[in-house]
Amino acid sequence: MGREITIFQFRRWLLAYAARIIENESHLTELDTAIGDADHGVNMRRGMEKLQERLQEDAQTEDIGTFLRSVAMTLISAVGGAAGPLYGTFFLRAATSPTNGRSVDLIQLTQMFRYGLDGLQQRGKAQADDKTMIDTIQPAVEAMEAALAARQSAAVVLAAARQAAHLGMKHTIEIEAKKGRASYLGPHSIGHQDPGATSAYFLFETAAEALTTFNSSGNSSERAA
Amino acid sequence: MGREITIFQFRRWLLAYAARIIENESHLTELDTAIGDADHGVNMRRGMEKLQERLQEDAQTEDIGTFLRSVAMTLISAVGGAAGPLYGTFFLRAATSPTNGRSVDLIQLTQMFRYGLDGLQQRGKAQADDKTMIDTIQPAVEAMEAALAARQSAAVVLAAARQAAHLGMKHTIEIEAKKGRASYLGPHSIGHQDPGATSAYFLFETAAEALTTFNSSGNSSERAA
Amino acid sequence: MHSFMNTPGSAITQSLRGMALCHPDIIQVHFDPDFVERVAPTQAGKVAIVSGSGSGHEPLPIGYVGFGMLDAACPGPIFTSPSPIQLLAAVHSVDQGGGVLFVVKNYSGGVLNAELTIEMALQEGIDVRSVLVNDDVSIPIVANRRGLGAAALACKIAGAAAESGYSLDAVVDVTRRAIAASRSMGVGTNVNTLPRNGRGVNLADDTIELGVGIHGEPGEVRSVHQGVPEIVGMLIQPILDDLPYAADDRVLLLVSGMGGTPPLELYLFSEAIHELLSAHQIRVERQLVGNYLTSLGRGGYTTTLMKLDNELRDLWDAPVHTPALHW
Amino acid sequence: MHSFMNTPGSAITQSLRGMALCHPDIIQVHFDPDFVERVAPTQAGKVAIVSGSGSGHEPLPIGYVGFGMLDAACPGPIFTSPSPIQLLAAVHSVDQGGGVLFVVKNYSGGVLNAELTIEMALQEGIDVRSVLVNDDVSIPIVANRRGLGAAALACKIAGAAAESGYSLDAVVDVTRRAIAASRSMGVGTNVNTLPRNGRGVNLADDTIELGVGIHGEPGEVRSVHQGVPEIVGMLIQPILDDLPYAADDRVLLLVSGMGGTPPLELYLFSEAIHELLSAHQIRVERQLVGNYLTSLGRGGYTTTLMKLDNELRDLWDAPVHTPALHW
Ligand SMILES: Nc1ncnc2c1ncn2[C@@H]1O[C@H](COP(=O)(O)OP(=O)(O)O)[C@@H](O)[C@H]1O
Ligand SMILES: Nc1ncnc2c1ncn2[C@@H]1O[C@H](COP(=O)(O)OP(=O)(O)O)[C@@H](O)[C@H]1O
Ligand SMILES: [Mg+2]
Ligand SMILES: [Mg+2]
Ligand SMILES: [Mg+2]
Ligand SMILES: [Mg+2]
Repeated sequence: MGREITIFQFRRWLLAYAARIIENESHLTELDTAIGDADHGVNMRRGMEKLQERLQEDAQTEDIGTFLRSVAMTLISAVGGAAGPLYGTFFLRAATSPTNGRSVDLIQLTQMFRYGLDGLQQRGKAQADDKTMIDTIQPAVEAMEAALAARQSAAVVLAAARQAAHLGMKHTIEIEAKKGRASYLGPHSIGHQDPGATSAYFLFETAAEALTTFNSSGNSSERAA
Repeated sequence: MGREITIFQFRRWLLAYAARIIENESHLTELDTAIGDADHGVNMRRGMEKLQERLQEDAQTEDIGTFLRSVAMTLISAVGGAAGPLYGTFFLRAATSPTNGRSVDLIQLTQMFRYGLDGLQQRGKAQADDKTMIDTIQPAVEAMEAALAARQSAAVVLAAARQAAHLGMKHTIEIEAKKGRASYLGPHSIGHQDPGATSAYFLFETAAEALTTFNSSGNSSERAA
Repeated sequence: MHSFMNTPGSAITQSLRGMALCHPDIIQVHFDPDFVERVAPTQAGKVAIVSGSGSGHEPLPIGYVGFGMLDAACPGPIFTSPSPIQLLAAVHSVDQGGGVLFVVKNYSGGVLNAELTIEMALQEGIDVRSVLVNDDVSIPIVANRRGLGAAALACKIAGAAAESGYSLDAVVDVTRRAIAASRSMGVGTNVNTLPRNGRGVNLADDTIELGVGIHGEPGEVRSVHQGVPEIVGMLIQPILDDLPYAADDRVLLLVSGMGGTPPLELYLFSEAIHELLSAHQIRVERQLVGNYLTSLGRGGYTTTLMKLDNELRDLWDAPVHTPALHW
Repeated sequence: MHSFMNTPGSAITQSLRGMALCHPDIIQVHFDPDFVERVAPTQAGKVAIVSGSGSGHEPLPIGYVGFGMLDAACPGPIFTSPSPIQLLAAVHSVDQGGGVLFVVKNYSGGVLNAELTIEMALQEGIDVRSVLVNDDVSIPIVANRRGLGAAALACKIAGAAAESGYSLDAVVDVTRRAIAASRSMGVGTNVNTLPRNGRGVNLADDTIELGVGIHGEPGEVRSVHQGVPEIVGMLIQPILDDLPYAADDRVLLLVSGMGGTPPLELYLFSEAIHELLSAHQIRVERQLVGNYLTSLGRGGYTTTLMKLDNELRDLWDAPVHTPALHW
């Protein structure tokens, strides 16, 4: 099953995610300008700045469940809009999956993403092809499960997730929105990439980077570039 | 003293004036856009359309005093803004000057303009060089008086009035407004021609045309071009 | 367009402080998490009414806090629904043991945040319910219909019911009935501005947009040369078609500017609406014309009809004392 | 910008009809000549208060017709004062034998039309007086100072005085005192539109105009980067400098949007105004924040301070029931 993924890596992952989102704020807002209310980048940046503050704190002693719950509460309180409760629910539910306290193995990691996806789907009631973040997250989690079943390494599993997430995100360009603000545009929403599907892609992109590079330290001076 | 000027000519004059103003509506509004509230053309056209209606009526029997009073009331009720009461007062006061009932001689005509000017000045309390219609009307009336004193013909007297009115109107470009909305601009009002001075010029331009061409009929099919 | 709201965080905080300073007898503001609460004392056991909304729709929701209407309102960032943290803080502050009702406009963000909050509150044993406002007939899929003017009306009805001692169940029922009796449609004219990112969408002089939302969501572009009665027909007919209407039906008419449309124009349209309704023998029994649900400085307005019965009319007429409604 | 008010004649007529339909219990409208009259019965001998104004400043003047404020209002075309014919018809309709007071904003048109009307009325033996509202401190020549927010305040003070039985002389005196105690200043932000001729003046995103009027009159252009407190300082300081103010002076604060500025921004500025006044130890005893004197959809607002004494405060507090003010 390879090395376990520690809470330090989780922390690195979310720091990388926050940085990636902040870099892409205006891109996300542009996407939301075309088919929404022009705030997805603003919302996510607001949440990510709070997340960065949160991630400066006490990663030394927490277990993964507590850590993910606090990430969830940070997103819920700071992102706002639709994305806040959705990402928040993803992490809240991921936190309820089994861990080894301060680390997870690849099976547990995959299960964690599945728990998150199921929670997000219950919360938002969106299906695949509704043109939401589900179109990124669902194929990514399915790709993880398939790669895991094929007994691939963590690096391969997460690379598969990233690739499926990317395809899913791009697929949102072609489809009509059925959920969220973009649905008000009906067929006019076709031709535009969904902002939430895009911010969700970065979750898998940064996971593939941070969860597969191992290092044992987790002190707070360490920041993802 | 030459031929008397009849009520039919007064009627032709005011029809010509109404037509000239309507032709120049957008010009007058443009001037008022630069230094006022962009409505002088609109105001004057509204008044002139009512005046045209009024001038379709019973010119056959009225005396000049009654006629001018009714012109005044039409302008007062339909022009609005500052120009309505000012032009209205001009004609109200002109109506109180001596006439021969249905005609005036050149002395009476000149006096009529003087009465009108004095009334307008009492009403508006503007002086020469305040950048208002006074800057057109006052030199025009003074030119009439001078030409009359020099025993000129009606044609010469009215041509002198027109020329002085034109110079007065152009002079408003060079001066700073002290009355009316343009005064809010202070020195920034310099360089723009006053809209009211411009509409007042047309009064003398059309007077020089209509009050010196004699024809005896005054039926309502006859309209100034 | 320039806007001083460009820096949402601090500007909204200052704006909230300004509201409290200007209406100290009616509202008080709490920060971190942000919510606004009524000053008037409430009866123990009274159902508390709470509404959250993105900012930029003023007077909704804060202008509706006060006696006879909302017990608390939670303002989010511009056009972004407030967080469960804010909603839960408001619940803690206003619950009198009679339970709490959330009046929620049907947008993903509003709904999801309310649901999360309700789960949290239930875990603490507080009975929080929600009603969804979904009056916008311009959306073909009924489940996706947005909340427009009926949000203000629902807050008034719920507040009056709560004030006069209805139980939580009864408040929920009558508010749902009020919403079910309401239909709305928006029209956008000229400039639509989302000041946060400096973007302004300028429509040509001779076009309107039918079915716009209150967050800058575009509608269907039409030429304006069709004239006021035609535009009013395009707005009102879909409303009338969506609920069975019969001669002598009584309605509450709300014509709300989106912010950038002068009152003169709102009254111009109101006159044409009255004319059209009277041609259908529908009686305007109550009405409200003004800026009651805005979209920052956007040009345009929304029209809402709520079919009235005696109970709804009496709840509408019940005394109210808020910054925006007072009788 | 598109505007449905482009064809002033008929649009204003329809808009007036709309106002009357929407407030049938408060106002009634007469056409040809156009004026709006209050419905509430008046005491015989009560001084009647009348105000005329160009349209486009709503709610001024029609929104102020009703118990405790105006007996009649005469709307002119957009930004153009009404004619003596309208004013005289209003006088005939509302005079109860106690005389009539015109509240006149100091613009050539308004003043000249009022004077002409007063001459006509005096010839008929009706005692009509006028008070000039000239609160705009941005105009250096005092005689030319425009009427801004103090127009709404003067109508309230005059109306309350008349309602409580003051004689014509006494109404004139107290209204003059209210105006003399008032100073205003306007600031324009972003878009300024004169829809009649389709002209829109767009300021750059980062500029404001200090000392703008309510008819699109431009002000002095300044960069906006100076921030809210600085802008508020530039607005309030000239007001404070123009009347002697001492610590513990009490004021009525009016912050009126010009139409295109969202409430959020008005409250943002109000907060900074409160802060500045409290630094000067000036007490805001009463206040009004909202759209009370507009300039069609223009962005910006005017700030008015009226120094209060007990009489003025009590007249301000006296009951009023109009479309725009109600307490
Ligand atoms: N019901 C839903 N289920 C899943 N994702 C959703 C749902 N509704 C909206 N979203 C996602 O949320 C994104 C918009 O987020 P954001 O702009 O932050 O919130 P808002 O729509 O409230 O302005 C959409 O692009 C979409 O991916
Ligand atoms: N006090 C005054 N005396 C003489 N003319 C005046 C006075 N005030 C304004 N005017 C004239 O009126 C003109 C403006 O008329 P108009 O635009 O119709 O009215 P308003 O200024 O009310 O919009 C000015 O150009 C000026 O010539
Ligand atoms: Mg969005
Ligand atoms: Mg003008
Ligand atoms: Mg949003
Ligand atoms: Mg004018």
